[in-house]
Amino acid sequence: MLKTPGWEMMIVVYFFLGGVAGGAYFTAAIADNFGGTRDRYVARVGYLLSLPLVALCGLLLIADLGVPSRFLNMMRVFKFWDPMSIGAWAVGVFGLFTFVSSVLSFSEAPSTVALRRKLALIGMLFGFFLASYTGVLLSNTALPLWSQARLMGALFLASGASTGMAAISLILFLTGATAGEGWGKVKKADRFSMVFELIVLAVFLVLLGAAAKPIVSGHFAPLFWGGLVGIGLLVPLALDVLGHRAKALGAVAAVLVLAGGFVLRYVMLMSIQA
Amino acid sequence: MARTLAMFTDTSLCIGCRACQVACKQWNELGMEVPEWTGTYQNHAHFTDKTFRLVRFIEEPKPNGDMAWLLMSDVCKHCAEAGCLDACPTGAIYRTEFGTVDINQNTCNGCRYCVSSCPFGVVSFREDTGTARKCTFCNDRIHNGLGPACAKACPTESIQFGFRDELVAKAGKRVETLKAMGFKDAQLYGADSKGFLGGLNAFFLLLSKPATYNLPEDPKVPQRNVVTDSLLSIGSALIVGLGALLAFRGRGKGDGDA
Amino acid sequence: MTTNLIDIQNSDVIMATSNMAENHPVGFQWVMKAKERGAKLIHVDPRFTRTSAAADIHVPLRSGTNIVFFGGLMNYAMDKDLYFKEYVVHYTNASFLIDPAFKTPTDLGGLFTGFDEAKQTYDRSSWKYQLDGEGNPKRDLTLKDPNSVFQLLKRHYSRYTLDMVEKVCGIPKAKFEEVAKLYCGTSGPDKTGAITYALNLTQHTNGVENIRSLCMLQLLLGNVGRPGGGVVALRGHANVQGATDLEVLYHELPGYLAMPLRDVHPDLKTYLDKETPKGGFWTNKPKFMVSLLKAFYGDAATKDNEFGYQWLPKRAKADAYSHQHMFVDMYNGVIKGFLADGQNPAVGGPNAKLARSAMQRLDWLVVVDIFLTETAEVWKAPGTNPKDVKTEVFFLPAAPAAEKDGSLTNTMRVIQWHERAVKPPGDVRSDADFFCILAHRLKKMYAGSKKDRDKGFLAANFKYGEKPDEPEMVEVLKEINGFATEEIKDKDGKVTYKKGQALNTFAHLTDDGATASGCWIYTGVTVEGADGKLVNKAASRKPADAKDYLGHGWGFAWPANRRIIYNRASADLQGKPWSEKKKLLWWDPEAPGNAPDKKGKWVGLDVPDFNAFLAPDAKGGDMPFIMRTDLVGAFFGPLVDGPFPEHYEPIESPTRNLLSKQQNNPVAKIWKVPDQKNDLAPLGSSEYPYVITTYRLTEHHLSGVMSRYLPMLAELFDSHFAEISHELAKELSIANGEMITVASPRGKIHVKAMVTHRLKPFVVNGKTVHQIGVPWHWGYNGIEGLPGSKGDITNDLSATVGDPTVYIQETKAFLCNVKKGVV
Amino acid sequence: MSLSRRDFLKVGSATAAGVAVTGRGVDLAPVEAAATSLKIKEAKAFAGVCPYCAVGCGQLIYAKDGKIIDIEGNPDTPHTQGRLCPKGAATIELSNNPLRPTKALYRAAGSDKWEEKPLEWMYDEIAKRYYETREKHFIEREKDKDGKEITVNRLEAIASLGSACIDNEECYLLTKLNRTLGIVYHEHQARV
Repeated sequence: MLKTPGWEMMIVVYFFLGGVAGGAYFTAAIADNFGGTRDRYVARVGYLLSLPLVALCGLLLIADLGVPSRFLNMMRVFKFWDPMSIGAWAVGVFGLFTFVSSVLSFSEAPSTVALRRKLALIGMLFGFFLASYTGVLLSNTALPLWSQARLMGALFLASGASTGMAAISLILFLTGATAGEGWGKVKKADRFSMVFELIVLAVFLVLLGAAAKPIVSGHFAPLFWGGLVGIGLLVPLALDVLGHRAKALGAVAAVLVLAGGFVLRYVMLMSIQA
Repeated sequence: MARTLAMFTDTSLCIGCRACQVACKQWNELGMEVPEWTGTYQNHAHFTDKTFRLVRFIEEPKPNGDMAWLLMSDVCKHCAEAGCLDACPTGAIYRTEFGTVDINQNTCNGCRYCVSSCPFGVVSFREDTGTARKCTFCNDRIHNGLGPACAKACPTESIQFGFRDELVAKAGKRVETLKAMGFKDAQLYGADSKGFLGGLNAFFLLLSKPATYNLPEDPKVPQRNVVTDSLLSIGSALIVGLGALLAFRGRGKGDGDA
Repeated sequence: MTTNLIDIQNSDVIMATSNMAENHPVGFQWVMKAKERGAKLIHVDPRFTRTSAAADIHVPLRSGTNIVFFGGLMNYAMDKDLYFKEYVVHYTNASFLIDPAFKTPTDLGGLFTGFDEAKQTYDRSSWKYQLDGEGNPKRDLTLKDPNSVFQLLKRHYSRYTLDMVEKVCGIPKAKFEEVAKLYCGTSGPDKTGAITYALNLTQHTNGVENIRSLCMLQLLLGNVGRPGGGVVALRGHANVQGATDLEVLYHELPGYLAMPLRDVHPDLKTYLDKETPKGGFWTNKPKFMVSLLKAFYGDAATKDNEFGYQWLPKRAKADAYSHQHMFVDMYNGVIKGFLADGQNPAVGGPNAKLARSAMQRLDWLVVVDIFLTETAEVWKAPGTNPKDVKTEVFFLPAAPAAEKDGSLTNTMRVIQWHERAVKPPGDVRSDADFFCILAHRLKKMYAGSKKDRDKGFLAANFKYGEKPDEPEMVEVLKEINGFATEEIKDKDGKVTYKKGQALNTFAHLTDDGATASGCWIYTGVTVEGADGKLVNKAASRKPADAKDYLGHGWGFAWPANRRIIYNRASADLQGKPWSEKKKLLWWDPEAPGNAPDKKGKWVGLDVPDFNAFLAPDAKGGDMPFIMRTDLVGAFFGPLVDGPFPEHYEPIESPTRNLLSKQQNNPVAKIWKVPDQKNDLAPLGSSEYPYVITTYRLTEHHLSGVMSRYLPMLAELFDSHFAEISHELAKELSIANGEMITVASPRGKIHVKAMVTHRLKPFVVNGKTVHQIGVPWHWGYNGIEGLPGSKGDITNDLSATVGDPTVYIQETKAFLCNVKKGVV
Repeated sequence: MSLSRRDFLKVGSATAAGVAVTGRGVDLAPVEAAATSLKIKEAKAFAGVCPYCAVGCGQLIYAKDGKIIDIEGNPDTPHTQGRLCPKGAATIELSNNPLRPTKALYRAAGSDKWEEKPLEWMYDEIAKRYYETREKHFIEREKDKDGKEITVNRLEAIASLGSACIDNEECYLLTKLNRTLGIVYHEHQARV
C-alpha cells in the first residue's frame, strides 16, 4: 500500500502560479526579442507579472514545509537529477531573472534594452523549467497515475504557456491596452498553445490508458472533462474564434483558460490523494 | 564503506507475536497511536510514522479446506537503489557506511517527496515533528555493535541480522530446505543484488507470491524516467516557443490592425 | 513441568494442546528449533491459532472432549501394540493387580465402583491394589491378568474408538488416525515426544483427569523422564509456580503439605501418621512439616507444644475456601474483609459479575496493585451506584519486579533472582514491605495478649535484616531455604552446621526442631560459601554451553537443581541409556561411590532425580518415580472422580454424552448461588446453542492489568472482540467488525465480531455445532484516548462450577448465544 | 554489566558520522549522519526477570539517574537466548507510565471518589480493620464430626487473594502472615 505525500491546496496553487509565471516570462522574452517595438508593452507586462507570481511561489513552497527555515536545507545540496532539488534552486534563480528583467523593463536606453533581451533569453529557459518541472516531479514518484504519466511535464508546460499568455492578455484588456497589435499576437500565441495543450492532453490520456482512471472516471471526472477540457480549453478557443472582434469575449476566454490551468493542477494532484 | 549489513526476515519462522513491533517502538520511543479495525489481529493497516515494524496477518484458506495463516514482519527494505534517497532534496536521507538508509531528522525539511517516492509505502510523514520517518535500522545500535531491536527480540529468529552476503547464502539454503519440505512457493524477495532496486538490505523469505503479502512483484526506482520526461518537456517547450515566436515575429499582422 | 523448555529441541514430535506460540512465544523457540531439526508439531485446539500456523498438523476438537482424544490415542497405542512395553512393565503400575471388586464405567454405565447417589461422592474402598503377604502390591509382569491395571486400562479405553473420537470431538477419522500414527511413533528407545498443556486442559469440570490422561499417554509411550519427552506444563504468570510452591493456596502449606483438616488432623501426631506414606520420598514428610512449623513460629515452636501445630488454622472441611467458594461465601456475607494483592477478580475470575457483587457487599477491601484495577474500582462498575456500595476501599500502589529485589520461579521450576534497578516512585512500596508493616502494626495491637490463639502470630517473625519495615529479601529466601536452629553435629561429634547456618539440602532437614525451612523443596537455593557469606544460587547466571545444554549454572531449579525430573527413567533397567540418541542419565559403575570403598554413581547431563548412589540392581534401583509411594508411574491413580480418566460432557454442553448415560462428571462441584447469580443452560439448550471457549492473546496479559494500561500493548488491538466462523456469521448475517452480543445465562457482553476462517463448525454426532472464541483481557478501566483498551468483561458469561479435586472453573467449554448488534 | 558479547557484532568502522552518499548529485554541504550515540552506554544494567508469563525471560534493565531507560532480553539466559515477546518488550511501561498511581488512595463507604492519604494513615487503618474483624469473628474452638470440641484457631471473615505476580519471598511472607493469623480463604491465580 503506497503512500501519498499530502500535497494539497498550497501545492496546487504553487504548481499553477509557477506555470503562469513561467509562461508569462517566456512570452515576454519572445515578445521582447522577436516582436516589434510596439510589443514592448506586452514584454513589460510579462516581466512585471512573473515577478510577484514567482515570489508568491517561493512563499507557498516555504509555507508548505511548516518550518520556513527548513527551506534552506534544500540549498545544502544540488541533485541535478532530482526534480525537487533543482526545482527549489530554479525558483530562486528564476526569481532573480524576473526581478532584473522587471527593473530593466522600465528603461528604453538601447544598452539596457540589449542587456534585457539577452538576459530574457536565458531567463526564459528557467521560465520553461518552472512551468514544467512540477509535472516531471510528479511523474517520477512511485504513485499510480503520476508515475505512469510520461507527458505530465510536457502537459504542465503547455498549460503554463497558455495560462501565462492568457494572464498577459487579461492584463492588456484590463489596462485598456488592447489597441496595439500586441493583444492580437498574444492571443494568437495563446490559441496556438491551447491547441497544442489539447493535443498533448489527448496523447497523454492515450498513453496512460487504464491508468488514467482516477481522472477520466470517478468523482474527479466532471472537473476534468468539464472544468479543464471544456471550460478550460474548448470554450475559450471557441470564444476566441467568435470574439474575433469583441475583445471582451477574448478577456473572458483568458479567464477561463486560467481557470482551466488551475483545474489541471488540482485534478492531477488531488485525484490520487483525496 | 564498511561491509553491508542486512536483516533477513524468514516468514516461515514467524509466529506473529509482534515482539519486533513493540521492541522497535520501545527502543525508538515512537509513542502511542490509536489502532484501527483491520478485520484481523494486524495493527496498523500500514506503516505509520510511529510504526516502523509491522506484522502482517494474512488468512489463506486452502482448497482442501486446510488453513494457512501467513505471518510476516514487514519493515523498510533499505533498498540498494532507494527511491526515497534519490528523491530527498536536502540530503537528509542518506546511506550509511553499512548500506542502510536513514533519515537525518535535523536536515529533513518535510517536503514529503520521499513519501511519494517509496515503492513500498514505508516512509511516513510525522505531523508533530514535520519530518519524514521510517525504520532507521536502529542506526544508533548498529553503530555501537548491537543488532536492531526487532531482530534482538524476535523469539523464533524469524528476523535475523548480520552481514548481507552471509545472510543471503543462509537464506538460499533455507529456501531449498523448505521446498524439500513441500513449501513449493517458498521464495526469496529482494535477496538478489542484481534484481529489482539493486537488492534489498532488508530482504525476505516468503511462503507465497509477493502479492499475497501486499508486496509489489517488481518494484522500480521512481526516478528512472526523469530524462525521458524532461526531454519531452523540452520538446514541448520548443513547440510553444516556436508558436509564440511566429506570433510575435517582426510586424506580424495582428487583430490590432483595423 | 517434568521437563525443561530447552530440552524440547530434542523432541521428535511435539503435541501442543496449549496455544504455546501465543502464550509462551519465547519458550516456543525450542519447538521451532526441533522443527528445523525435522521434528513434527501437532496442534490440538478448537481454534486455528498462531501455534497452528506453525504446526504441521492442526487438529480442531470441540472444547471439553480432551479425554476422548487422549483416550483414543491410548486405545490406538495399546490396540496396535505401539506402547513402550519395557518401560510400561517396569516403570509404571501397569503390572499391578487391582481389587477384583473394582469396576470401571465400561461395566457400570459411566460410573466407577462405589458411587453414592445421595452424597454425590464415591466410596473408594475398592479402588486399591491387591497386596501380598508383606503388604506389597501384587504384580503380573506379563500384563495378562484381567485385574492388572494394564488390562483394566485396555478394557476401559476400548470404547474410545476412531468412530467415537470422530463423533464426540468432531475430528475426522482420517485426521485422527494420521495424528495417532505420528504421535504413537514416539514410543520406544530411539524416539521421544513432548506434550504441552495449559489452562485449555485445566479449566474444565474434569480438569485434573484431563491432565492425568495426557500423563498416562506419555507413560504408555515411555516419554517421561527422557530427553525430548515429558509433560510440558506451561504456566501463565511469572510466579504461578512459586506462589504454588509456597502455597498461596487454601488447601496446602508450603512444599505441598496438606493444610490441616479439623476432622482428620486434630493434632500433629495424627497429622503426620495420616499424611506420611509408607514408601517413596514423602516418607520424610515429618521433617518437612516440623521444619516448616519452626520457620513459622521460631523458638516458640517446641516438641512440647507440637511445634505450634495447634496455632495453625484447621479447615472445617475439604470442600471449602477455594477461589470459587470464596466469592460465593463473600456474596453470602461470610467474608467481611478482603485483601486483593496483585489479582483482579472483578475481571479475571469465573462468573465475574458474581465476584463484583460479592465484593460490593464487603465491609472493607484492600487492593495492592500497580494500577487502579477494576477490583479497586469495583464501586465504579457499570450499572453500580457508588452510594449503594458501603465497602471501604484501601488502595496501595505496588512496585513491579524491576523496582524490587526478589526471586520468581518459572514454569521450569527454575528460581531466578531479579535486582532492583530503581527505587519505586512516590508512596509506591513493594508487597513485601506492606506484609511486614501490616504484621508489625498488628503485633503492636496484640502485644501483651495472653490468649493462646494470638501466641502463634506473636511468635512469628517478620523482621528480616536491619529495617523491620523494609525486609531484606535474601534473608527471607534463606528462611524459605532453611537453616539450623541450633548447632548440628554429625555422629562423630563434628559440627556440620552452626546455629543459623543455611542448609545445603533437604536431606539435612530433621523432625526434632533442629532445622527450620519455610519450603523444603527450595532447600539448596541459598547455601553458605567458603567465605562464610550466603551464596544466593537463584542469582547465579552462568550461560549454558555445549557441555551443559540444560544450563545448570543459571538460577536454581527445585528440587536440588534437577532440570528434568524422574530422569532415572531415561536409562533402562540396567542403568544404560535407552539409546545413544536419547541419553541423559546413566549408571557409571566405575565412578567413585558415596564411600571410599564403594563404586558406582548415576552420572550424565542432569542432576539425578534419584539416589545418586543407588545401583540399578539394588532394591528400588530400577524404580524412577521416587515421589510416589510405589515408586512407579501411575496409570491407576485414584482421584475423587475415578482412577482412570473417563469422558463426561461439560456442565453446559450442546450434546448428550455419547460414551455413557452419565452426562456430567458425577462428582463435579456446582455451587448454588442465590438471586439467579449462577443459572446454567440445560443440555442442548436452544436458547444458548453455541459452544464458547475463552482464551488469551500474546499482546495482552490475563485480566489486562499489566497490558491494558500500557500504550505499547493496548494499541495492538482495536477493541474487544469475539472470533466467529464464516459459517456462523453467514447464518446470523454478521459482518466482520460488526458489534455483536454474546449472552449466557449469567450475563451478556458486547464485542466486535472477528469473522475468520480460523474457526470452523464441528460435526458432533452428525449434527453441526458452532463454537466461538472470546478473549478475556478486557475490563472497564484502561487508557483514556485509547477506547480499545476498555471493553466488556468476558468472564461475566462463565459459571461458578468446578472440578471436584481442585475446584477450578469451567471456562474453556460452556454455552452461549450470539446476536447481531447490541441487544 | 557490559553489553553482552553475544549481542556484539563487529560492524567495521562505526564512525559517529555516517558517510553521506546522497544518491546522484553533488553535496554542497557535508551531511552529518543521524544520531549514532547509544542512549544506554552510560546506563547501569541490572539483572531482571520478565514479570509476565512463566517462561521467566532474563532481562537487562538499563537505568540512569534513578530512571529506567531501556529493558531488553539478557542473551545469556539459557532458556530464552535473550529473546522477548511483545509483553516482555513493553515491560518498561510498567515503571514509566503516567497512568500509574504513586499515592495511596482511600474510598470511604458510599463515596464516589478517591481521597489521597498518607501511607501511615493507611497502614494504621488497614491494621485496625484486620484487628477488629479478627477479634469479632475468630473461631477458636469447634466441635469435630464426632462432637468432640477441639482447637481450630480459624478466621473465616477475612479472605486473601493473590498473587502469582509477586516474588517467592513475598508469597512466603503472605502465607506466613495469613496462616499465623488463622486465615483460611488464602488463594491465588493458580486456582483459576
